[in-house]
Amino acid sequence: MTNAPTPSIAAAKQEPGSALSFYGVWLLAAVALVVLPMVFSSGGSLTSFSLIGIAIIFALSYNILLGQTGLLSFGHAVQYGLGGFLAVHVMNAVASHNWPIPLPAIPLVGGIGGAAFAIVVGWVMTKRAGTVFAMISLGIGELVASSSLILRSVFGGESGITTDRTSLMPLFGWTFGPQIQVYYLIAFWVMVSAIAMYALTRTPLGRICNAVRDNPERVEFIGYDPHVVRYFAYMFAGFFAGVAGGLTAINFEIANSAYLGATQSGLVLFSAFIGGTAYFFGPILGAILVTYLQLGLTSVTSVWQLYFGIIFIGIVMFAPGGIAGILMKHRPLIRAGTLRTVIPSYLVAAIPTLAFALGIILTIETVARFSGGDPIKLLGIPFVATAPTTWASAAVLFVGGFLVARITWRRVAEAWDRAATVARDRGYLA
Amino acid sequence: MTAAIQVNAVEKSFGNVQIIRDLNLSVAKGERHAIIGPNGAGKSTTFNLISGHIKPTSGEIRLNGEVTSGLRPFEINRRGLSRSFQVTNVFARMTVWENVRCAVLWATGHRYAFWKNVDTLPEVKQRTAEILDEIHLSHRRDVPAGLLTYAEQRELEIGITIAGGASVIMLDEPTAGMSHAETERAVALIRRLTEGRTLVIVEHDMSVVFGLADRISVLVYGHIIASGTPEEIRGNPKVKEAYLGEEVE
Amino acid sequence: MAELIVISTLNGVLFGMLLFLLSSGLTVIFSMMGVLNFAHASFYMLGAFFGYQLTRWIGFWPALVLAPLLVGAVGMAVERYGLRNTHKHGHVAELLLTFGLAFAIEEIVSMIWGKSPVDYRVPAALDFPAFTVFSTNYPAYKIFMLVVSVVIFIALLVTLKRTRVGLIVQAALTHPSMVGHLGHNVGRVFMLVFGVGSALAGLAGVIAGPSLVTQSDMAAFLGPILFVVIVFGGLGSLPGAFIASLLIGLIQTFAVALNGSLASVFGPLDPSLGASPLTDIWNVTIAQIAPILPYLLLVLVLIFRPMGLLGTRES
Amino acid sequence: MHKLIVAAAAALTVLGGAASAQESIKIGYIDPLSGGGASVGEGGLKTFQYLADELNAKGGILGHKVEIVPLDNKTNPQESLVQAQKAVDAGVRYITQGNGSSVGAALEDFVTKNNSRNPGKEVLYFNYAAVDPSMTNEKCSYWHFRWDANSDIKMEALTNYMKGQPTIKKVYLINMDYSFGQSVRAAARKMLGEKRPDIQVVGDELHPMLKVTDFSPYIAKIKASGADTVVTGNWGQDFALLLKAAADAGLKVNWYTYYAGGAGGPTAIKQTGLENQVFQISEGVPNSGNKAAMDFEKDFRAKTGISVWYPRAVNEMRMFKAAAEKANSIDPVKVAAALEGMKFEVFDGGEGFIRKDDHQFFQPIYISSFGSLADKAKEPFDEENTGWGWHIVSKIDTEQTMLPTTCNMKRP
Repeated sequence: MTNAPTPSIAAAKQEPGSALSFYGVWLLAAVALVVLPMVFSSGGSLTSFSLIGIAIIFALSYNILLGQTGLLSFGHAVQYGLGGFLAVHVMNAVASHNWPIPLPAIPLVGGIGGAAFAIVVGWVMTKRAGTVFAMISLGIGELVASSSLILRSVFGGESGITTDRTSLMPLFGWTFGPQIQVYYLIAFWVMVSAIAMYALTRTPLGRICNAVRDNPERVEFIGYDPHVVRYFAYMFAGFFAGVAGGLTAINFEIANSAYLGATQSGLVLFSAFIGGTAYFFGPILGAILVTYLQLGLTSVTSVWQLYFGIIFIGIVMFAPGGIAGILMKHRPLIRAGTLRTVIPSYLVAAIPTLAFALGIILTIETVARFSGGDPIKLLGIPFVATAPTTWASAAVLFVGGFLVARITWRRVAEAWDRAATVARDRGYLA
Repeated sequence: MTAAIQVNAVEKSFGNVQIIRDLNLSVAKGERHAIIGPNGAGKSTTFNLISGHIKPTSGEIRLNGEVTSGLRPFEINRRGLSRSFQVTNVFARMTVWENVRCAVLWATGHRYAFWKNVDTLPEVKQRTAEILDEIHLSHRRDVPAGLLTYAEQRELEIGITIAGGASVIMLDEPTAGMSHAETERAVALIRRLTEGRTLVIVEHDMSVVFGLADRISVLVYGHIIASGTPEEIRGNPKVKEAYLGEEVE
Repeated sequence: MAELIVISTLNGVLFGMLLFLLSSGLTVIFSMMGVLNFAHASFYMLGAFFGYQLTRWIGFWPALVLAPLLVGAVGMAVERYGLRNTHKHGHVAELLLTFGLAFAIEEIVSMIWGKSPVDYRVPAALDFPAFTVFSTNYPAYKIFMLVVSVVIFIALLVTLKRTRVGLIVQAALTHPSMVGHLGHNVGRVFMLVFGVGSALAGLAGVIAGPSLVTQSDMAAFLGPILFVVIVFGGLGSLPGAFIASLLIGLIQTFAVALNGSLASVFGPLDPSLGASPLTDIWNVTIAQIAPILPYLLLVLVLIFRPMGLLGTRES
Repeated sequence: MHKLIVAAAAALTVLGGAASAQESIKIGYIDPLSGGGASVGEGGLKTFQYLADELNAKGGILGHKVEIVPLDNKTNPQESLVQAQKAVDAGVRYITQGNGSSVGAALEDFVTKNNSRNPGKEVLYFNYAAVDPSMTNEKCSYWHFRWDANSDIKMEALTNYMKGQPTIKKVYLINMDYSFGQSVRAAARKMLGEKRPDIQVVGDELHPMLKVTDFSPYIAKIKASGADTVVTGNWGQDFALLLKAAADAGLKVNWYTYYAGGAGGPTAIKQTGLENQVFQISEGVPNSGNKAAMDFEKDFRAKTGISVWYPRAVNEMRMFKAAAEKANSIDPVKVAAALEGMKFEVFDGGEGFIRKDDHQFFQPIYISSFGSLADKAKEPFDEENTGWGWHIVSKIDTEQTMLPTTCNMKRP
């Protein structure tokens, strides 16, 4: 919906040698997924990796709507949750009838659940884009989440429906009891889904989705019905959200109404946007970061929600292209070989910016823990919230960091302009 | 022989304001037809009616003999009519290449396909490359359309319009805002690209109109007051009256 | 029966007016700036907490004036230093900014005032039953809320229709881009409008705080319903929001008053059928689903009349 | 950007840092510490931390220090499972939780599965407030112990009291529409029907949970029904708003509640002026008259700034110590075996015990009413600085609270 002229997904294909690096990236991702649990083998990391994997699929599926087709949804968790519920019910049915369906096939069931809901409600929902779609998605989200508490026989009330993933038939001796096996199951589906969703962007439908995002009116005059295009996008997004929901159901062995709720819908919006919606890999970065923060931040500070809000506001204001946008901005500079002229200014700016960030953190924590709580540990230094020295440090870091950072960032901008001009002259930047 | 476009007694009102009154227009197949008229005469509205952007209040529009009034724009487009816009209307965040390619996809039968790799469709690739060549934008193929110069965007606009291979092409002020040299280039381009097709064009630049058109219709206050060859229009007193006002009396 | 109808109507009107008080600011902001302000309910919460704090320091009546002004100032700062920079990235970015802001405000409020409800009371001057209908008391404070809502409605309407700023707002509603070209200091007008909108939310907070629960999650509690009101009434339409507030208030109140379920109309299902979605639907009463009716309404309205009751544009 | 890195780095150290002192017993406290339920969750956390300090001051359990690990679950079952897994990964072998039966059910299922899949790494779940009866009936688990009376037990106690109150003639039930509210309503109807068939249930309302802003319409219905007594399991803002609407409309009835004493409840009662019209069913009352309990209360209030909401948490922690000492081990399997059937002198006096059949703790239950305190010496404790406090109206002995269970316990 924004008309900012950012290039869409990698046009890199036409360059010689890029095919190799293209497949290389996917291969590298696959290897990383396999190796990760061997490097970080603690139970905690396994749990985190599993959740991050699910979040990646969910965020990518959301980006089919927001990044690819320009549909802002406030109710994406509906498909995710319904996929999860269907998966749980099917797992229970499979277990009780001893059907020969192994656990790794269950996410597909979730996907079908998500897609089925999208097929049913999608046609009326996608009639219009923009605010109307956003508000309908909000309304549908609230409706389904509330109805799930009324239709107890299906959704099990607020306690939800539980299942036992080990009661399905084992596959190659794997029972999927241990978390490591579940991790590999999730990793497999992350790979499959990511490849499928990437492939989708390379199809005629995927391209037309982008056209609909950029200019739905014009699309009508090249033979396409934008409504049908949006409907398709909604279905695919629903399918992959359902896959993510199915995996969540396997991971937690429970599905409950919280899966469908606004929190879940908000989180996926956060992930996709923070990562950057203009590039395929953006939501992956966002999902990793947001899940990580969610897991980690809640244990270090009680006011994690405030940090979440501040990070989000910061991204919206200063980097609306998300992390991926920031990274990709540097690509022409790298190609033109002018990046090194910018790096020193970055390094200079990093110090006061870090000080400013520490100032914010110290200020927030001081307020939060003023009336009691553990001392604040920052870079290994303990600060006591009630001590005037802490207040002074916070103030110095905050104000000083801000003032100096502002100057250094101006320098960065200047260095950037110079580098970009050179890059433009060399033909790497339009 | 059926006309490419046949407009019969079309009326269009917005609220109480009647914009188009008893509009009758016939464009023969293979003809280059220009619509001229003073500002606010309803030229763009006529375009919007024919291309399905808005629906007529009453009357009938036929494309190659088939009734199209009441159809949606994409349905009309699929029946062989393609139009451009007065205000540049491209896919800003997509590259030039992708802009044109999107316009090729439906016509080459790929529709909503989600099982084909768009990069490996030979006829799509070939056709897109041809169009880019024709509109002289091959060297800009990987630039996002939003970053093109104005003249380049106008050329891209024409490229998107003709890419689907429609038999009837409608161009809404294709040279508006262009310099003299750019205009000449654009006219040559239009002439070449619409060879063997039906062309309907709205234009303010009279040199373009009289140089390009086989026939001209003059639209005043939502009504066609004259239709004919450029010579006939030049000599028509009603046209003079409309353009020159009371002075003729 | 007559008793229930009279009382439900009264309750519905009272609740509807509270909704209007809350949504008026949102509507004003949307009509001028096209921004769906997700943080609106957070400004309402700020109003309630400022009201509570100021009431303790200087009393309710000064707080009633001061707290909304403070909230308005916060809103203006948000517009000046946040939204204005985001504007160039489009409405989605603006909306997301307010989305993040809502998170931050909630946490800041709970950092300062804690997470438990605060003891914010109805001022003594208004703490008496105004009148009694069918032996049910109607507290004077609720009548006060009603009066304030109506006064605000009329004041806003007059401002929008009769004053110069109002004319600019009206123009912005139909021709958003023209206003800037006409040479108005759009920036300052925007800031002012956002300030006024926030102040209205703040006023709603000061007034609603004592009557509802003043707690750090009160924003999340009321947020979504406000969107229902303004979308249902037609985005940017003040009379639309007024009518929608009343309608939603009445619908919810009457739905609660009704005990009907499919089971009560057609008789209970055969128990041998067992538990199924059908039995769930069969036995649910209208009263049970009352609070989700607005969302149902929202979805239906958007499908069949996307511009809402009195709206003029779709997005 | 840099801020993100800092935060992520901070998070990394937390996730990776499982190493800790070997000797301490870590109890994972999984309850909301942010979001809507945070005010309740924080109260619980203070309680457990106070109790841990109390134990540690006396040398801990078998020489091991007790450490409470706060884990924020945002009242979300899914998040609770993440936190539980995180805790287990970090070496926590005991978890305790109370808010939300949906969370409780999820955790009960979690420990059951975890213990069957990871023998030698068993985890016990101590439940101090999730009261869904199914947790000690059809869904019961050997690894779950509940110190709070479940909602059916409380209703059994309450109806045993109401049986002797001839003034109660017409009862109105209003509850939140979720499993707890529904079990309150079902139990009330069944038990009242058995014990006082003459009492008329004139209304039976379920309203959506935490979604109602204005309870006036409900109050109008209660009024129209002519009820003299309302029974409700409402809590939090659904309780406060309900009372406010009742007071505004001038409704004069008696309120029998489960959670009037929860955070914000006393403030709401005082605000509405419903003196001695609001009753609560609980396993303990601050002004109980039991000296040890009242001394505890006094010190607790001084140190934490809140009153003892959870006498059952006191029972839980003290019994944990007793069981570990009885088993002479802090191994969860042995502690669980020791807890089964264990008898214990409860916080406010009198004997309670853990029933072996379903791991439900049974204890004396009190009906108390909220109002101004006449004798400050005998009843020194008010609530939330309102000046009002709880008086005991009736005590129901342990035997009077016993209900059969359908639990079919699977023992390891």
